[in-house]
Amino acid sequence: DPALIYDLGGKFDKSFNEAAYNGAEAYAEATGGSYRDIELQSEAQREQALRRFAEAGFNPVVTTGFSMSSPIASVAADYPDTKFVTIDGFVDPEEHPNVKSILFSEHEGSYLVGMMAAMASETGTVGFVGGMDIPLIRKFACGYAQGAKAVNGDVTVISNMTGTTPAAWNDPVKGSELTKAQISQGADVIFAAAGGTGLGVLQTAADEGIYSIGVDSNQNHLHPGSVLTSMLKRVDVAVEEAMTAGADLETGVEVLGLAEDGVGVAVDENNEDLVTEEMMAAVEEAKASIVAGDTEVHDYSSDDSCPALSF
Amino acid sequence: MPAWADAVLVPLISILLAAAISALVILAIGENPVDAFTLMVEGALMRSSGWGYTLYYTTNFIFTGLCVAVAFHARMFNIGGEGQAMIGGLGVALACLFLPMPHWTLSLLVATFAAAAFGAAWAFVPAWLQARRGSHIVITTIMFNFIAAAVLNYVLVNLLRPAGAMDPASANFPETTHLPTFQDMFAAEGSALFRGAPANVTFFLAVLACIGVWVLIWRTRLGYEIRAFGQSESAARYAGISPVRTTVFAMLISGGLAGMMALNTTMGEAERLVMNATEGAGFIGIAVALMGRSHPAGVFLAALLFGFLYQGGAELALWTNIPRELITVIQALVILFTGALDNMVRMPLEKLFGALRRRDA
Amino acid sequence: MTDPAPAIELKGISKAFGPVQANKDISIRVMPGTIHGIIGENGAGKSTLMSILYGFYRADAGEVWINGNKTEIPDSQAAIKAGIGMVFQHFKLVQNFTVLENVILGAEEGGLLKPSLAKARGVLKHLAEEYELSVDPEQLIENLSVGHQQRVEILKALYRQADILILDEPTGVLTPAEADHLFRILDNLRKEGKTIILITHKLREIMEITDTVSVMRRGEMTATVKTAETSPEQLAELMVGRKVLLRVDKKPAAPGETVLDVDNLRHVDRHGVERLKGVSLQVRAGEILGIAGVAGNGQSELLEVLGGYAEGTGAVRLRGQEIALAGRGSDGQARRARSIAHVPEDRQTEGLIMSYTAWENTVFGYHHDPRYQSGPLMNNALIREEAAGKMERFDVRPPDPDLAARNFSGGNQQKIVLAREIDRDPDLLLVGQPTRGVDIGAIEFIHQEIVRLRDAGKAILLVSVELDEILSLSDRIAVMFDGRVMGERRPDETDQTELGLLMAGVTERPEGDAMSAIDRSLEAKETREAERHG
Amino acid sequence: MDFATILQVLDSTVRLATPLLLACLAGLFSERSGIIDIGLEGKMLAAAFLSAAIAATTGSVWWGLLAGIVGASLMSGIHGLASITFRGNQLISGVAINFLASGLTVLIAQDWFGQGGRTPSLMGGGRFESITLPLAETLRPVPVLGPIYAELISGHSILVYVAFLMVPATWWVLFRTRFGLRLRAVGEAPEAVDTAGVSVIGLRYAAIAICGLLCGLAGAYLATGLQAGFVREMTAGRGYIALAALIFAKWRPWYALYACLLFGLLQAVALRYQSIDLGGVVIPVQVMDALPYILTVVILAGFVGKAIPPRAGGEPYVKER
Ligand SMILES: Nc1ncnc2c1ncn2[C@@H]1O[C@H](COP(=O)(O)OP(=O)(O)OP(=O)(O)O)[C@@H](O)[C@H]1O
Ligand SMILES: Nc1ncnc2c1ncn2[C@@H]1O[C@H](COP(=O)(O)OP(=O)(O)OP(=O)(O)O)[C@@H](O)[C@H]1O
Ligand SMILES: [Mg+2]
Ligand SMILES: [Mg+2]
Repeated sequence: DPALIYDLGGKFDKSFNEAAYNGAEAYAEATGGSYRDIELQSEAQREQALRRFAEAGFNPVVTTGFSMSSPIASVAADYPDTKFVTIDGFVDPEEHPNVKSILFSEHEGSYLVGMMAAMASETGTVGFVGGMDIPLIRKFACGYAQGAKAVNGDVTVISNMTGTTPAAWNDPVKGSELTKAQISQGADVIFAAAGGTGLGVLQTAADEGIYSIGVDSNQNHLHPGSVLTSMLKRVDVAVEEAMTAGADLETGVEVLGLAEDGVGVAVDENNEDLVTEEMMAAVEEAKASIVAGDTEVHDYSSDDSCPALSF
Repeated sequence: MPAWADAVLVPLISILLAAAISALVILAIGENPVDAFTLMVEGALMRSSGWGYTLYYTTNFIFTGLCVAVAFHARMFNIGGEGQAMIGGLGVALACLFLPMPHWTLSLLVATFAAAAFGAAWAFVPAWLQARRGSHIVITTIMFNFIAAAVLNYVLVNLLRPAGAMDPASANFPETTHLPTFQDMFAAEGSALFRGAPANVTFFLAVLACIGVWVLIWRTRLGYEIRAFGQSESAARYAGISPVRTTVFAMLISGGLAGMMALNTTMGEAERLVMNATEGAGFIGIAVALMGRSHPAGVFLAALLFGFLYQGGAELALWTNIPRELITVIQALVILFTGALDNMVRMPLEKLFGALRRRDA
Repeated sequence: MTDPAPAIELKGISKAFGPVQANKDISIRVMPGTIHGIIGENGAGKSTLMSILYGFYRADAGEVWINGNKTEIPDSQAAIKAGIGMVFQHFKLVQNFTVLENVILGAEEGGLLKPSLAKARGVLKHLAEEYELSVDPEQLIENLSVGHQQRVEILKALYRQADILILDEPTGVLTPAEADHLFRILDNLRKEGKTIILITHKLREIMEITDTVSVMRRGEMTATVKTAETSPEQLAELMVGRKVLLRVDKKPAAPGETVLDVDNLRHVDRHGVERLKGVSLQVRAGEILGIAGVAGNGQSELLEVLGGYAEGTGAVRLRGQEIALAGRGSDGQARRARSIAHVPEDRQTEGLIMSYTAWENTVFGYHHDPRYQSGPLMNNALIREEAAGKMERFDVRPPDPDLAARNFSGGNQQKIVLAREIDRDPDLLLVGQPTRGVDIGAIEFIHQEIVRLRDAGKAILLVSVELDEILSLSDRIAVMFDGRVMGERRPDETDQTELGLLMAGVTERPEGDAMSAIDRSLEAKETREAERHG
Repeated sequence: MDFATILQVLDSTVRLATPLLLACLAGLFSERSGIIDIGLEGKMLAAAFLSAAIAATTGSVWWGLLAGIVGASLMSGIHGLASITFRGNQLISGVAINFLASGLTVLIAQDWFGQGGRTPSLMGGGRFESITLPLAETLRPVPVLGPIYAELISGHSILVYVAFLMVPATWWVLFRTRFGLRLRAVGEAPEAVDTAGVSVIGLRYAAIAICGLLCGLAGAYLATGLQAGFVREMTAGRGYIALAALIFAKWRPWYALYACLLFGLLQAVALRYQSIDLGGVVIPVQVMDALPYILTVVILAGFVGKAIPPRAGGEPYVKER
C-alpha cells in the first residue's frame, strides 16, 4: 500500500495538503485500494514517519512540502526497495535513485492568474497576500506580478506577507485586515497564497465586493461570484498517479508546469460569469506561448530574484 | 500524609484521572481507548527507537523546563524560552557553519557556548529592562518571542539560505559537527538498537544541566541569592543582595538554558537550522517547570512524561486515524490534573491518611 | 438577683493545624462590660482561639455561647451578626484602599458605593468625636502609620456595632502615647457596657486595664485570675513556667573609644521626601545608645542607611574610617565586612527568608564569607553544624536547624536573627525593635544578650518604640523627631514625660499642660506629611 | 499619509483592538480578583469555535454568541475549579486551558463538520453584520468630522460597540459599586474580605464568570464578527497580547482601552506599510512585522514604568496551612 505524509500545515489546510488528501482519496476510490497517512506534528517526526512507513512495507511513501526533501535524502539509502516521493522538494536523483521529486511550476500558473487579475482590475492595482516570507511564496508572487504586468505595464502590484510565526498560516483575521489595507490602496483583485489566512482574504474580498483568487485547490466554490479563479496546483493528480503506480513508480525529477497541466487556472460554474471571453482567450494564448517556450516566466527560485516585484 | 504518598500517590492518581478523561474523549470520537494507549506505550516505551524519540523530546523539554524553573526561583516568569531557543539555534548554526571544528566534541563545545550565549543575550534585554526600568518581564519576553521569530525568518530567508533552495533553512552543517546519536553510541554494527532515532549526546548534556542547575540553586552563593531574592526582595536588599545583578544573572542562565535546547534540535537532529526548530517547546517548558515544581528532578520527570506523550502521540498519528489534536488534548489533561488539580486528589488522600492515623493512635 | 449571662463563653474548644495542636479543650467565660486579658508565650494559641471565636477558623470541637445563647459561628459573617468585632494581630486591611473603603467593605448599604460612603463618612465623624478615634477617612491605608491603621481596624468593628471587641496584640506596634490613647478608648467602651478581650505580651498593660486575665501555655488555658488579685511576677511565672526577671540587670557602662561617628546624615526616600535631615551622633565602644522616637520620624531610615540598604549623604565613620553611603561598596555586605551587624526592625520581611531553613538563615547576609565556601560551592555541612551551635546558645526552640523559618514562633525567629548577628562578635551592632511581638521569656533573654555584647566592649545602636525598653537598656538616649535628633539624655536623668515631649518635637518644658503641647506638635507634623503625600 | 489613509488605518485599528480589548477586560476582572489568567487565549478560542459552530448549525449568530459565551465560561469554570476550589497553581491551569482549547476545538470541529477542524462558512444571519449608525451617510459630506463619523465610528459590528462600552462599564462596576469594591479587595487582601464576612470563593467565581463572558464575546467577535467561521488556532496569540496589554494598562479599564488601541494601531500600521522604501534601502517585511513588538518594548521601557499587580494575584487563598 502507499502512504502519505502531510506537511506541518495538516491534512485539511483547504489548499496544498488537502489537495494531496483528495488525490489519495481519489486513488482509493478508483482502485479500491487503501493507504495510510499521517499529519506531522514536529520536525523530528519527518524522518520517523518515513522510516516507520518504509519499515512497515508501505510503498511508495508520498510526502508533501519542500521540507521533506532533506529527511528523504538522509533516509532513502537505508530503504532501497522503497520508493519515496517528495512533492515540492528536490532530491538529487543521481544520489538517490529510489526518490521521485515532483516540482510544480507555480510561477507559470501564477502568471496566468496574474494576467486575469490585471484584466479584471478596474483600478489598475492588484494585490497579493502571502502567508510567510519564504521562497516558495515569493515564487507565487513573482509569477503573479509578471502576469499582471504582461497585460498592463502600468499595473501596480501590492504584495504583503502575513507574519513570521507559524500562526501566519492560520490567521484569517490578519488576512482580512491585509485585504482591507490593500483595498484601501486601490487593489480590486487579490491573490491569496496563505493557507488558512487566505480564507480571511477570500471572505473579506467577497464582503467588500472585490475579486479574489484562490490557490492550490479549486477554491472558486467558497464565494461564488467573488473568487475570480483559483491557481490550481494539481497535487491531487500527482499524488493519485504516484499511488496508482505503486511500487513500479518511475523515479527521477518531474516538473509539472502548464505543459503537463500540473498548474493552471480553475474555471467552473462558480466563476464562469466572472471570466470574460477576452480573458480566456488571453490566458489560452499565454499558456500556449509558455508551453511553446516563446514566453518565459521567470522562476524566483532559480536565482532568488524577481524582475517584476521587489521583496 | 506521609511524604511518599505526596510524592508518588498523588501524581500517579492524577495521571490516571487524566488518562480516564482522555479515554472518554477517545471514545467520544469513535476510537478505542485501550488500543490507543497500548499503541502509545508500545511505540514510546517498548522499543529502543521509541525510547530514542521519547528521550529526544525529553531533552528539549528538560532544557526549556530548566529555563523556566531557574527564572521562577528568582520569581520571574520567563515566557520567552521559545524566542531564546530560536536565537540559541541561530548561535548553533553560526558556530557549526562558520567555526567548523575537526571533531564533534570540539564542535559541541563551541556550539554549546554559542547556543548559551545567544540565548542568554536574548534574555538579557528583558532582564535588564525588568531590573532597571521595572518593565514587566512577562510582556517583554512575549514581545521578544515575536521579535525572535522575525529575526530568524529574515536571517533564514535572506542570509543563511543556500542560493536557490526552497526551504527557508540554513545549509547542512559540515560532517564534523554531527553529533553521535544513541545509535552511534550504543548499537553494535548492524543492530537495530535506537535505529534512526534522533536522541543524541545532548541528552546527557541535558542531564548534566539538571545536575548543574541543582548545584547552582542549592549549593552556590548565586543560587542562594537567587532564591532569597525570589522569596523576598526586601530581605534580599537587607542582606546586600543586588536586585539588578540577581535578576540579570538568573535570566542570563535561564536564557542560556533555553538556547541550549537548540543543540538538540539543530545540531543533533536536523543538522541544519530550520525555521520551525523550537515547535513550541518553550511553552511546554512552562508546564514542565510548573509540574516539576521548579526542581531539576521534577523537571526531568515531567520532561520525560511529555517526551512520552509526544512520541506516543506520533505513534497514534502513524497507525490510527486519530487526529493529532487528540494528543494536544491529552497533554492538556495531564497538565491540568497533575499540575493544577492535584489538590483534588491530595485533599481526600489527606483525609484518608488522617483517619488511618487516628485509628492507629 | 442572678448573675447576668456571660457575654462570651467558650466550652471545650480544640483546634489542630495538621500535627500542631493549637488549642486543647479550652473553656473561658467573659462577663459583659469587662475587659478580659489573655497572655501567653509566642505560639501558645491565643490568636487561634480568638480567630475561632471570630469565625475565621473553624474549631475541631467545642461550643461558643454568646450572651447565654449557643451560637454557631461558621464564618466571620456569623460572628459579625453575633456582635463580635476583631482587630487581628496582623491587620486585615486593604492597603491601597482608603480608610472609608476599608470601613464599609462587607458592610455596604445597597449595591452602589456612594450612599455607603456618605453614610460611613458621617458615622466615622461621629465615632471620631465620641472615642477620639480620628483618622482622615480619605487617606490610603498604606500612607498611614500602624497606629492609625489600628484605629481603622477598631473603627471597622465599631461601625459594625460590635458589642464584643477582640484585640490581638494591639499595642505591639504602638508607641506608649498611642497605647495610652488606646486604653482610654477601651475604658470608654467598657463604660458603655461593651465586652473586650485583649491579648498582649505586656504585663503592665494587663495590670493597668483588665478586670480578669487568662494565661495560655502550649495550647492550653492554664489559669484565669482576677487582675486585682495577681501580680506581674505571678503572671510571668504562670506564662513561662519559671521565674522571670522583669527588669534588665546591668552594670554601669564603661565606654571606650568612639566606634560610630555619624555626621550630618541625610536621606531622601523614593518619593522624594527627606526623611533624615542632618543627623549627627556618636556611639562608643561598650555603650548602648538608644534612639527613642515615634514611628516614622526617621529611625528606620537611620538604620537602613547605616545598614547599607538605603543610600544617604553626609559622613559616617567607623573607628575614624569613612564608610561609603552610596554606590559601590555601600551595600549590606560591605557593612558586614566592616564588622557592622544589623538586627532589622522587621524580622519577617527583612531579617529572614521565611521559606529558608533555620541553618540557611544563620548565614543570610554573611553568605559571602570565605569561611562558608568550599571551592565554588557553599559549605553547607559547616553552616549547618555552626547553626546548630548558635541555636543552642541562643535557646531557639525547637533547636532544629532544618525547620523552615516560618515554622518558628515570632520570638524564636527573632532569636535566630540575633544569633546570626551577635554571634559574629561585631564591633557595632545596629538593632531595630528587638522585642516587637516577643513574649516576656524571650524578651528577658534578648535583653541579656544585648547587654552581654555591650559588656564585651562593643558599640550598640538601639532603635525601639518601647520607651520602657529604651530606658532600661540604654546608657544614653537620643530622641528623634522629624528626621532630626532633638536631644540627648541619660536614662537616670530623665523620665517618660520629658522623652515624650522630645519625641513630639517639644524641646522645652511647656508652661501648663504637657499633653496638649504634644498634640499640637504632632498634629502639625501630620498635616505636613499629609500635604506631602498629596 | 493623507486623511483617508489615516481613517483607514484607524478603522483597522478599531477592528484589531476589539478582540484584544474584550479579552483584556476579561483578564482584568479575573486578575483584579486575584486569579491570574494566562488562559485568555484558550477561552477565546473555545468561544470562537462554539460560536461559529452553533451559528453555522442554527443559522443564528445570536445563538452562536450565546454558545461562545457558554464555551468560554466552561473553560473559566475549569480554571475556577482548579485555582479557587482546589487551590491549584493558576499558571498551570491557564497553560492547560490553552492546550485544551487548542486541541478540543479542532477535534470536535473535525468530528462534527468533517471539514478538517473548520466550521462551515457562515452566511447571512450567521454573522454579525456591520451597523450603519444613524445619519452616517447624511453627515458624510461634513468636512473632517463627517468621514470620521461615517467611516471610523459607524460601520462596525455590534460587538465593537459593546466592547468599547465595556470600558466605562467596567470602570463603573469596579469603582462605583459594592461588587467592584469587594472584587478589588479580594484581589488585594482576601483575608480582609473574609474577615469582613464576605465569601472570597463566591467573589472569585463571580469574577471568573465575568471573565468567561467577556472572553466569549471576544471569541465570538473573531469568528462571527470579523470572520465568517472558525479556523484552527484562529486566535493566533491574541490572548497573550491581551495579557501584555493588561499588564501594560496596570490592571485599569481606561488604560486597557489605550493599551489595546495602541497594540491595534501598531499592528494596523505594520500591516498597511509592510515594506518601506527609505531612499533606496528597503526595510524588510520582517522588520515591519516585528515593529509592533519592538515599539511595545520601547514604550514599556521608556514611559510606563513599574506595574504593580494586584497583591494577592496568583496565590490561592489558604487560611490553614
Ligand atoms: N494558619 C495556620 N496554619 C498552621 N498552623 C498555624 C496557623 N496559625 C497558627 N498556627 C500554629 O498554631 C500555634 C498557635 O499559634 P497562634 O498564632 O495562635 O499563637 P499566639 O499565641 O497567637 O502566638 P503569638 O504570641 O506569637 O501571636 C502555633 O504553633 C502556630 O505555628
Ligand atoms: N500620607 C500620609 N499621611 C500622613 N502620614 C503619613 C503619610 N505617609 C506616611 N506618613 C507617616 O510616615 C510614616 C510611615 O512611614 P514608614 O513606615 O516608612 O515609617 P518609618 O520611618 O519606617 O518608622 P518606623 O519604622 O519607626 O515605623 C508613618 O509614621 C506615617 O505617620
Ligand atoms: Mg498571635
Ligand atoms: Mg518602618
